[in-house]
Amino acid sequence: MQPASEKIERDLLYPIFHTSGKYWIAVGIASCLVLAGVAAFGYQLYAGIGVWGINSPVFWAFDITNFVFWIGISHAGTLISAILRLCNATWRRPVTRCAEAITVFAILIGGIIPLCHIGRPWLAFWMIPYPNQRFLWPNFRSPLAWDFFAISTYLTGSTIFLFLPTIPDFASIRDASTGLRKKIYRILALGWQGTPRQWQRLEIAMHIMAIAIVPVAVSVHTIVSWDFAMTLVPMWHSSIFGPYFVVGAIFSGIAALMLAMALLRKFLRLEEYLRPVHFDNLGKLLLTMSLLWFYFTFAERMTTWYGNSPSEMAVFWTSIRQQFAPLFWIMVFCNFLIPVPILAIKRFRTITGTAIASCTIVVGMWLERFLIIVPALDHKYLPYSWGQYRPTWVEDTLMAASFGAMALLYLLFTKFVPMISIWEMKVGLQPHGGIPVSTPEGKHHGLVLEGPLPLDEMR
Amino acid sequence: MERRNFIKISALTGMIATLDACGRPDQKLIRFVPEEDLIPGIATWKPSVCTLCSAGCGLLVRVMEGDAEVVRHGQRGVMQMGLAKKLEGNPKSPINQGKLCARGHAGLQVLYNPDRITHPIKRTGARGSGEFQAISWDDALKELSAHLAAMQAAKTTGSLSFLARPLSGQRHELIERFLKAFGAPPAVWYQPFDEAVLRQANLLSFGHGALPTLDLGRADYVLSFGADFLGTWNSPVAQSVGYGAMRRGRAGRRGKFVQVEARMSQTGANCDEWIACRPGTEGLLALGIAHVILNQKLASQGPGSKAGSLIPGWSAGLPESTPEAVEKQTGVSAAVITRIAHELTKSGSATALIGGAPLAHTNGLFNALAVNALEALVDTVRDPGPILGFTPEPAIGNAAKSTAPAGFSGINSLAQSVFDGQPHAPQVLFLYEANPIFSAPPGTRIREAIAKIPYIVSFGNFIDETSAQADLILPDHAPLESWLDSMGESGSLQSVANLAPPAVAPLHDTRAMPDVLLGLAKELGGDVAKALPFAAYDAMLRMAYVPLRARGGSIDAKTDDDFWSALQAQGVWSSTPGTASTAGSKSAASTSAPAAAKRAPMALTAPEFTGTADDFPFYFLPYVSQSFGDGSLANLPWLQELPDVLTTAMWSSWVEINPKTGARLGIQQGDLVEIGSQQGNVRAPAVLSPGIAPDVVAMPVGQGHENFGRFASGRGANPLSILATVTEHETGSLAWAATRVKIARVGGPEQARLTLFSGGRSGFPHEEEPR
Amino acid sequence: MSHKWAMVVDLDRCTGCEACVVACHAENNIPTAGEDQASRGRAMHWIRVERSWEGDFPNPQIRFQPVLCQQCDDAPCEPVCPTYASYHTSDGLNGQAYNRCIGTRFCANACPYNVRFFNFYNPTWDLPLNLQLNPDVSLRSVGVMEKCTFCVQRIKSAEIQAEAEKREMKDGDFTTACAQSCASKALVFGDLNDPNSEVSRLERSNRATKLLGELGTKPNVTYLERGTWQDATSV
Amino acid sequence: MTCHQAIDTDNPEIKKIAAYAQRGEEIPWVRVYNYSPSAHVKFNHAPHIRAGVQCASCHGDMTTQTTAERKVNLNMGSCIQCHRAKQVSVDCELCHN
Repeated sequence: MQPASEKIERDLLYPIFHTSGKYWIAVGIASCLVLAGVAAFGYQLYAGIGVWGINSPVFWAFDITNFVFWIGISHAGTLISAILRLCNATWRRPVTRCAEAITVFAILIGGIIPLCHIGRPWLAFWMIPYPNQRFLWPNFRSPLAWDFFAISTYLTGSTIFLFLPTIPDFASIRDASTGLRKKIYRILALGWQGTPRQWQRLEIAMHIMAIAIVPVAVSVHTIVSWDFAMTLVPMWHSSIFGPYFVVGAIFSGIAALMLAMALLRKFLRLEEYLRPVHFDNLGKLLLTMSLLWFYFTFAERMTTWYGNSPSEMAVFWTSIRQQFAPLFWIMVFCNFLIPVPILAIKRFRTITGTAIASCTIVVGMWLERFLIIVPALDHKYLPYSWGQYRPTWVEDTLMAASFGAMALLYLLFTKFVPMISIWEMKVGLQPHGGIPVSTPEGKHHGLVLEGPLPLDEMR
Repeated sequence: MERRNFIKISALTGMIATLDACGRPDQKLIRFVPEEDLIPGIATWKPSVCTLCSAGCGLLVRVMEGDAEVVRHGQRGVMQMGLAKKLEGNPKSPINQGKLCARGHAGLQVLYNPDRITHPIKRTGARGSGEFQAISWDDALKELSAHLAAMQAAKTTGSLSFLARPLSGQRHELIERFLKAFGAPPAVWYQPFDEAVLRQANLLSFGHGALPTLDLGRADYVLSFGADFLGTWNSPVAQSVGYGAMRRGRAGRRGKFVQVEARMSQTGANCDEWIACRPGTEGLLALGIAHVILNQKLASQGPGSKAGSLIPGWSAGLPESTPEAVEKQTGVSAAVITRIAHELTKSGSATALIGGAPLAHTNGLFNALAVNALEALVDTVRDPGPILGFTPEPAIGNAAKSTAPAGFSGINSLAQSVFDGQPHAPQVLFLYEANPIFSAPPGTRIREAIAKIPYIVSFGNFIDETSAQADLILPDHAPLESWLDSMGESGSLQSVANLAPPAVAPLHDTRAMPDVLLGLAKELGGDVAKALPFAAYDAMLRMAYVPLRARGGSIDAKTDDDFWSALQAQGVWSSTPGTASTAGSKSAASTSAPAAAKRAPMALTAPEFTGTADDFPFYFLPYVSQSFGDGSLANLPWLQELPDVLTTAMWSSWVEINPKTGARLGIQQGDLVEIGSQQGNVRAPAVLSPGIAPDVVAMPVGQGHENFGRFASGRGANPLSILATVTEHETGSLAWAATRVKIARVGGPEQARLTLFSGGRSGFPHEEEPR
Repeated sequence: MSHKWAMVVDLDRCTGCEACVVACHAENNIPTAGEDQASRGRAMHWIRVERSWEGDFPNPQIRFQPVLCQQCDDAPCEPVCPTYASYHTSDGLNGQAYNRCIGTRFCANACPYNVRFFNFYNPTWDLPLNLQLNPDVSLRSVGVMEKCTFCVQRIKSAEIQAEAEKREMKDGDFTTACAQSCASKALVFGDLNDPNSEVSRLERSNRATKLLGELGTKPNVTYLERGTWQDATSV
Repeated sequence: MTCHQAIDTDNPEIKKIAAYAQRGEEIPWVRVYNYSPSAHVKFNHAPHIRAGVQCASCHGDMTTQTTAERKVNLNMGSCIQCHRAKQVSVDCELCHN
């Protein structure tokens, strides 16, 4: 086998076979957060959801904010990697896997939050349409029911989408490992032999998934936005919400992805694979999204302000002038004023630069969701019944736990799957990203390799 | 948590016993055989009488089967019994006509209150320490009758005092008879906001020593001087019924309502025109209006009314009370005074009435007489009678409140006699639902006085500030568990007698106060037994009420027995309509009391206040709470959580301040404010309200209990505790609006406890309607 | 003949006495939140008397407006419920099936009138206050949404009564707890399908308006605007 | 007590009942057909009897039982089935309010 492909295999399989102390510390912290969240939820179940800060009329707050936030984050991977795959952007190769992983975990977390937020979680299964002698069905007119189906579809889709390209790598690990681990990976590899037919089918399957997943992804966040837009609540009832949410989702998604990449690069020693060029390209993408986000936000606020409907203006002013003004302007800074210069000026569009921009954007986008939900609810129509919202420690803990869960899942993932697709990297070695052929030497990985590692091609 | 959950569950199924038993065997309770035959799930409606205020509304109690823990012959057990589930107004009552106010509805929580005294208790710790121990009824009564016997032996029967809240009907009669026969002075009927001044004024002006009955349904113009007649004053339900009719009851006619007061009350909030008048000068304002009417000959009739003859210079057309002069005194512009005078006389049937704060000044009687004179002048539609009339009293018992001594002077003399230690200084005090320690100003030193009385017996069914001083507490039944009767003093132009048997069986080991007294009478024998020869209270009631049959009225019965059972079934008797006596009418003049006959006109008097305007720049206006009345209802959770309709405050007390004043003193909504008078300080959160004059601060009465059950204790502040002991000059009743105060901010909202329904914690919504 | 239950609120008669509020608590077993919960904005009043100030001293104006569930024909709360807990009943009310409610609180957000209340905890009553509870009305447990039902328990028992008497249920057979207690007759309840009923008569008044009518929720609660001394329109 | 004075008087259970009667206490009946509180369900016998529903169809045939047992499982399903069969309303608020 050629040195280049060996190096790739060695580098990318390294984290799976070697574990550092830092890793365990990280896992420890993350698990503590998750356990704290579990405890908080248990307390909530025992005492009643009154331990949250929600009240009348602010019935949704941190819970749904986090839900929308994580579903948004989930738009990093699948969408991006699918689009990049479809337009065959070769630089995508080292990026796709960690992106797709983010997607799956973010949906998992985003999907669990609604179950914790309802008043009687033990009855959540009533969302599922199942025949029963009481002739009761879910209400298919409810955006929440749409959510349920959209998100479960999206979860299934992106899981498959993550799994398919991992099969050949599972095979590599299977061959590189022994004992129990070998057994496990044998199952995961689904008997991958790297025969041309398998390659062909894999290619086709991935193509289909890539095409299918894009509309699903778009629809999911549109439907999430409809949880709000379909009601009469001032500043919610807006036709712009669909695209606004999708853009916001991709925006926060890419930010999250770049953050993850920066960390992986540092801690998994992937400097050679996740190279400045990737951050540069993604940075440009992020810049576009930031501008788009600003455009949508401006359009939304502008139309509200110009329309000057009293009930909407009450919400409008409370969010930009009265008690929510600080949060609002922090959001504008985080999502636009800080990232745009960093990303627009080539000199700043470094790995560190983009990482900083990503951080502020993740914060800013969380605030955006909060500012969409809470001000509208506590200034809803009749002023007599306006309210106020303060989160309690339970909500804070659950939120922290959601981040802990993300970290934990991601950390564990790096232990079991190469964060960069080995075989795709190898394909990248091909002058023209050639069709895999089976040869005596590299049969499993089905690649014919010549010459040194042509990394320039990835620039 | 277990327990609470279980309470919830039992509430759901009403099967305490069975569940309880399965839950924890140690609590297994025996089940008594049901005393009455009830069908589960079927409601029966039983009449009763609302005793929470003096209006005397008739009730219908919705009684349904359920299981309750009760005490029967000393044993605790579970019984399937009739339980009161809901109160409604009794449609047969000509007073409330099937309607009921917020306080009335909450009467249910008097019955089921968790803080009720469930059995007789005897003091063990020091006075007021609140340490009591259970004692059997037999021992308790033995102890009590021993005391009374001892007094008889020592010929000191005169040193027995009875302190009760004003009662009407046979409870009143029974107590007075008992005291008379025993040789004790008459009872002291005490209530912080008694109507002695108005009764006296009406006696002088109209010859009726009672509260007026307002036929508002016919009014085209109502000019009210401070009367909160839709909220707490007189007979609010009856008046609200009339108010609705006045507004929209007559096609094409909508009466105008003008309210004169310094702080916008719930009633004032409904008016068409609100006139802020300097506190205490309402009478002068009335005379200003009368001046215009008299001099411009606007009135259909001349100034020859009896009410007018009490006002100096009336016949001369009140030369001193020119609108300009009155403007200076009252702060109401001359133009408004003139306009009101014209409107009053131009618009069909008009009435002027007075109540509340204007009477609670040193010149209260003058204010009342002045407004009465105006009323007699403008309320001229004689067919079928003026708007302001009087209820002919039922011809039984002595239900006439006017004969009872003005409560406040009673309290004063009681305190005095204790400190003077005269021979007849009270040795034994009977307490019944009066709470002067909470509601009398500190200047009366009633707290110290009561503490000095050697032996105190309370019949109330709650521990409050005053009954906490008792040595022995013999809890009465809750009203719904008792025989009830009352005379409607006002609210209907027919005589009304309410009478009802117990609506439900007693829950606890309590005894009706009347039966306890009758028992004591029998025990003591002699004159006392002769004066009260009744086996039980209902026998006394029957003897008192059956004679009504002769007067016909709403119940037509062949025999006394029929009448008696019909009365019990209906809960109310009323005379045939049309026998009303009316203000200014001849009948009134003829029945006028001698007191009124020869009385010199009283001089125009300006109000006096304690505290100089420099040190104490604000008029202090405590007002009767829409929820708690004089504070006796503060232990009912429904009323605690009822948002005050003007401020939306719940579970709180507060002080109302004009926003301008607030701005001047740096006081913001919700800040903790200290209100100081010469008598002391109270602290309360500020509520900025545009409905109050800049030189007035107002505070609702009712909160600030030290010791009144779990829902009221240690909550808010009591404005009565800083009142000066200044009285209305003529009648000697408490002038509770004659105190001046100063205010200062002492803390932010975080130190204050103000819970508002509107806007959660955010406070008063200043934002205008988004529509 | 089907019924269309409706209420007319005459703002010219309403005095803000709040008898309706306590009557509703007593009739419908509404939990008492207590000071702490109330201060967190969790007090439950199925009917409330809103007041709004206008102007300043010496001419302040107050407007009282009782607000309860408007029982909309096109209710925003109904379509959004994923489990049909909030649904349109056969006789046109906005039903709330407590059993079916999983507590998403979406209906409460969708309601423009903020008249839906959520059980943040299990309700409790200090013994023996539990004896006051109306056995005809079920208690709501933690995590369940509740709201004014137009006293559906009274509707049902009136129906059963009428059926027992072999006759049609008619306007005036029953009324809601709030309307029954209203001394000034500001609250009038009845059947709009009966052209001679009081509500039908009042609904035709030229003072009739709907709360947030512009939202097109088609409320079954009608408000009659306050008048002034001069304009004393009929009705 | 009418029946139990005569029938099977030395049965310990029936002795208990007799004892209650003597002590003048009510027999602490245990409901056999009852709903869990969380069912929030209101059942009114009258309309069902008027509709001619047989007691046995819900309570089982008591003539063949010595001790009352819950023979028929009364869950919402069974209510709905019957209501549909008899074409009466199945509106939630008919039973749940």
